[in-house]
Amino acid sequence: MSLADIPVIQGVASSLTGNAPILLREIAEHLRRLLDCGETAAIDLQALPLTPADRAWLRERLGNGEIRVALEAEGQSTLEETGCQGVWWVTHHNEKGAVVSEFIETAFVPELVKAHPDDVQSGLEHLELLISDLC
Amino acid sequence: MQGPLIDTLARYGVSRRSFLKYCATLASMMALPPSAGRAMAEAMAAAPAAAKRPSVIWLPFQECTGCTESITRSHSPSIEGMIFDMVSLDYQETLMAAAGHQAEEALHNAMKENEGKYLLIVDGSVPLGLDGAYSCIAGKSNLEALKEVAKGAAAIVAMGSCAAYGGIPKANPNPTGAVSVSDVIKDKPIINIPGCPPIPVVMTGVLAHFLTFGSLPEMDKLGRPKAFYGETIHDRCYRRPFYDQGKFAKTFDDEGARKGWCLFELGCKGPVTYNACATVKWNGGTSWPVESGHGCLGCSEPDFWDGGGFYKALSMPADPLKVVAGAVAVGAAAGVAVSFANRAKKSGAKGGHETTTLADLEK
Amino acid sequence: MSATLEKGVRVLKEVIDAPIASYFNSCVHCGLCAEACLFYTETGDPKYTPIHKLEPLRRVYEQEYTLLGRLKKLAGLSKPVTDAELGEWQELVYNSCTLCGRCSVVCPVGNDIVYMVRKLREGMSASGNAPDGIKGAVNRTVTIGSPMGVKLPAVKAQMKHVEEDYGIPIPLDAEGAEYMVMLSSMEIINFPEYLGAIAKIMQQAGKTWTLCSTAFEATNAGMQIGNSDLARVIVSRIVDGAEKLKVKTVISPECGHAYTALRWEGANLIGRPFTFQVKHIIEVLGEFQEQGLLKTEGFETDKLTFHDPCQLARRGGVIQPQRNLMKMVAKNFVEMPDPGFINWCCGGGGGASAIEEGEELRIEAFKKKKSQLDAVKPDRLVTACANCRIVLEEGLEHYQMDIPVVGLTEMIAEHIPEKGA
Amino acid sequence: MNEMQFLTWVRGTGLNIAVGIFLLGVIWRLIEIYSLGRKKDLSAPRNVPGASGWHTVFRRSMPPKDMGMVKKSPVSYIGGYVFHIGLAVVVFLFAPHIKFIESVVGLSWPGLPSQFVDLVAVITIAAMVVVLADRINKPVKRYLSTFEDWFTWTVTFLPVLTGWMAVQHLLLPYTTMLALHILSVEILLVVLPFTKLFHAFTVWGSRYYNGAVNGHKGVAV
Repeated sequence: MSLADIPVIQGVASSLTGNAPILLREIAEHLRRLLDCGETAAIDLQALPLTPADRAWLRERLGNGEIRVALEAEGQSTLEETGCQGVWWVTHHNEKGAVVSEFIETAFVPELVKAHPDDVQSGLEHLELLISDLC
Repeated sequence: MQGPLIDTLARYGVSRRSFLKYCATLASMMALPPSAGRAMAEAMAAAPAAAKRPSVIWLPFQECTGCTESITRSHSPSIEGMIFDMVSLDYQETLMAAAGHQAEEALHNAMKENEGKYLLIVDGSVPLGLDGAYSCIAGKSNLEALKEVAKGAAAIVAMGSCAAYGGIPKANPNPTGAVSVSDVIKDKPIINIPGCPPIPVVMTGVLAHFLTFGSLPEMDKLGRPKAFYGETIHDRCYRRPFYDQGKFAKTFDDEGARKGWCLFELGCKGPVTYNACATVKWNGGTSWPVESGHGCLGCSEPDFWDGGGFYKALSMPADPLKVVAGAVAVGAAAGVAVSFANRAKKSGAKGGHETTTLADLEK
Repeated sequence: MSATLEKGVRVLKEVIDAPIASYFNSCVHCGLCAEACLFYTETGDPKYTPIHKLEPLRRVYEQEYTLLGRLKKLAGLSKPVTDAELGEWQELVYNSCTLCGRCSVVCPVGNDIVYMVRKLREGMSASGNAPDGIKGAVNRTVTIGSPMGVKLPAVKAQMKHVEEDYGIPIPLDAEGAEYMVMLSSMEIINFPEYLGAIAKIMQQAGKTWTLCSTAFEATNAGMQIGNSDLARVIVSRIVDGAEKLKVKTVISPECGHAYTALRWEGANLIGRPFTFQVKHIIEVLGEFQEQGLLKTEGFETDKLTFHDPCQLARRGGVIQPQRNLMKMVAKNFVEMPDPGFINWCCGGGGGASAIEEGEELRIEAFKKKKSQLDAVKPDRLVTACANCRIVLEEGLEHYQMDIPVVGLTEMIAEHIPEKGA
Repeated sequence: MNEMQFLTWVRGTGLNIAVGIFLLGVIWRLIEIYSLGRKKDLSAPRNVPGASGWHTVFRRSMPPKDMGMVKKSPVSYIGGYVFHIGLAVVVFLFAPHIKFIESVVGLSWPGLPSQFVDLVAVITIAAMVVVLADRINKPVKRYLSTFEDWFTWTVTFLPVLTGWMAVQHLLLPYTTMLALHILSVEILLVVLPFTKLFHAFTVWGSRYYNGAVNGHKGVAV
């Protein structure tokens, strides 16, 4: 018997549980708070009992927005705006490409995207160095 | 968020965003709310960089080196590595270049130089049988070695189920008289990181905590860090919805198994096992036992080896019911004996019957 | 003068059987039987809860027939049944129980409570703890021949009266007759119309029948007191008479307990099946009606209702015939609340009416009947048991209710056309 | 003894002891009770359809017809039904219980979703509290009650409560609560044959006898 004879059905190991639709309400609540008092929030998807099918359902419902940020830092991270503006789908991968954590963030811009003043300072210093080199 | 750690990391070429990402992931792994990731990043970044790296002594007793394997596999050249690089591993038989007298010397130097400050990591159980003769290093029994090294330690980490509870060496009938570290040492803070093997990130998490705050993290009553052992596998399992719906795999190759249904009936010990496998996963987040189709063995719980069988559902008897035939026989014998006595009594009462006459109605 | 506690307990040991053991083990103390017992519902006193009335029997069972009970008894951990206790229980086992059997119908675990009360009475009587009133009735039945002390000459006198009034001969000791008719002494003394009614009915039906000089009294106080030995003495007279006269059927009169004693207990008392059939007069009338042997004319027009004697209906299985007969002669027949199988007792069955000191309780319990009658407001009350009739009349009088009580058989007979008319 | 050892003990040795005493007790008590026998009824039977022991075994599961008993004692009936049916659902239709039964006797059947069983457990607990309150309040029930009544209520209540609390993760860690749950069931098994709880077995015999005795007279009780 070869390996191929073992009847493993890929992807079937996940059917809808009904937990995803509930999340939509929670996201809506977070968005309301973002509008009312600017409070950002994040939902840790790995902390919830969701099957891959649930996640796919959620991803599909939320849809795709206009912005897709790719972050290269100890493996790739993607921060994708969903069809609902203000709702971001954040996926962190490790160097091997495996997903290490996954969040849904509600923010005007995710914190991670913004540059820290110290880093901007470093950037400025670097730029000034470049300029001084021109002279 | 700024501080010495960020600068250190920057020197190693690790960006601020990488560190934030790492902390967010660590928080997720530790089953903390997403906001805690940021808080942890702030705290760790602000922690003063140690002038001298804290010393760590690692003692192996009755063990299989699985725990060491597990930890070393977490060493991708990354932030975790950075955290490990922040300690000085002064004695670790498997990893150290030194051997023989040199190794012993390194151990004694480390103990002397860092007295009262070093962190002792132990993997493996301590045999008490035959005065500890079952396991000796450099002519010293594990018991002696543990007592000696523990004396000057700031804290002890019992790494793996053997060190934490006695583990497989202690399994029935426990031929070597194996005990856990906490059975021997009573006067030092001890943290247990059970598992067979334990999850690497738990070790880095505890180290990070020790480095950041100089103390051990909050523990449950089995001495385990609550962040990782606060909830059961079952409660965090992605197959939990199937349990709730009553959908169970009955064999390892049936329809239910292929559809990824709950493995409770195949003996999964998830409901009584406190560990983070379901969220942290193994091998760089690749998978974990339940995801690969096998029930949890409960390896992070005491005496998991004697828990009544890995493939028996938790609600099933741990031992086979041997008493049935005997009990039925004894019950039947008792019943028949009573019934004979009853019949004798009843026929006695009948035999003693005096026909009532009118006079017999009066007292 | 020889009744002792030991005798009582010995008799209880003799009568305890698997059903009783099963019943006591099944009781969960839910107390539903209380709701079915008119002595509880009318007084609200929990001591009248039927299952509680069996406490001495339960303890004897537990102490004698269960291993744990035996061990507890050996260790001195169980409370033995005492004579004083049985004395105290007299009120519960006799005065406040008419053996109506309603409790046995409601028990959710299926306990036949009245079955057990009947058995407990065996021990009560053998230990000398039966009420004096019933003892007197038993005494008169065994020595004189009837609980009210009626002797054969009184019956003969009655026969003569009836023969004169109706012009129908009353056969006595006629061998080979189809039916042997039994009487209750109440009918001989209080309701002589009964005998005349039987004569008219038998004549119309063209059936042969007879009275028996050695067995005219049907009631069995021995069964009411709960003593099988004495009940056997009484029932044997009837069996002997019926077998001597070679009758096919013995007709139990309008008396509930007489029917139970003869129809259901008789064969068991004498230890062999009867060679004849036993029927209640209502059953016989019902059969005649079905066979077209009973023809009536005219109707009662006032409002009538029917009181089901417990031993006839719930305890005897005769429920429909009396209704068919009522409808045959009554235009305005109205059922009481809780009729037939679930009727409420008059309060004086099972020997209770013979207990003088139980009268106050009986009157209290009669409130149940009163409320049923208040709901219907009948002009007259019909029944088919002479004992019920007496108790009903007493109760109605006490509560100053002007409702005459009549026997069904007599009422039917009144509607039988005069021969040749 | 740590909690895992406790759990393993109740699943192993403890269960063996409890099941042993239970089986021994049931067999012994059944023989003790039914071997007393009864006399044959010599009177001529009146045969009426529906009047027999077997009919009564089933018929008695419903309140008697037209007697208004449910109105007179609603708590006994409604509370009684709810808690008996609730117990049956929780005991026999909860998947882990089915697995236990299967492992012991080899029979298995489909279970119900755990959320539903959970709801039933809550209702059962409520019903049992209500029947207890009724036992305390109703003069007749209070009058009849002995230590055994309070004791058997407790040993019946504890398995439901601990089982539900284990599933809900209340008060104690799941492992400990599960062990306590199994222990409480074992106590129930041990005392069942020797208390009024034995009605679970004798109720059928009692109904049969009552039905047979009265059915002989043509009365369908």
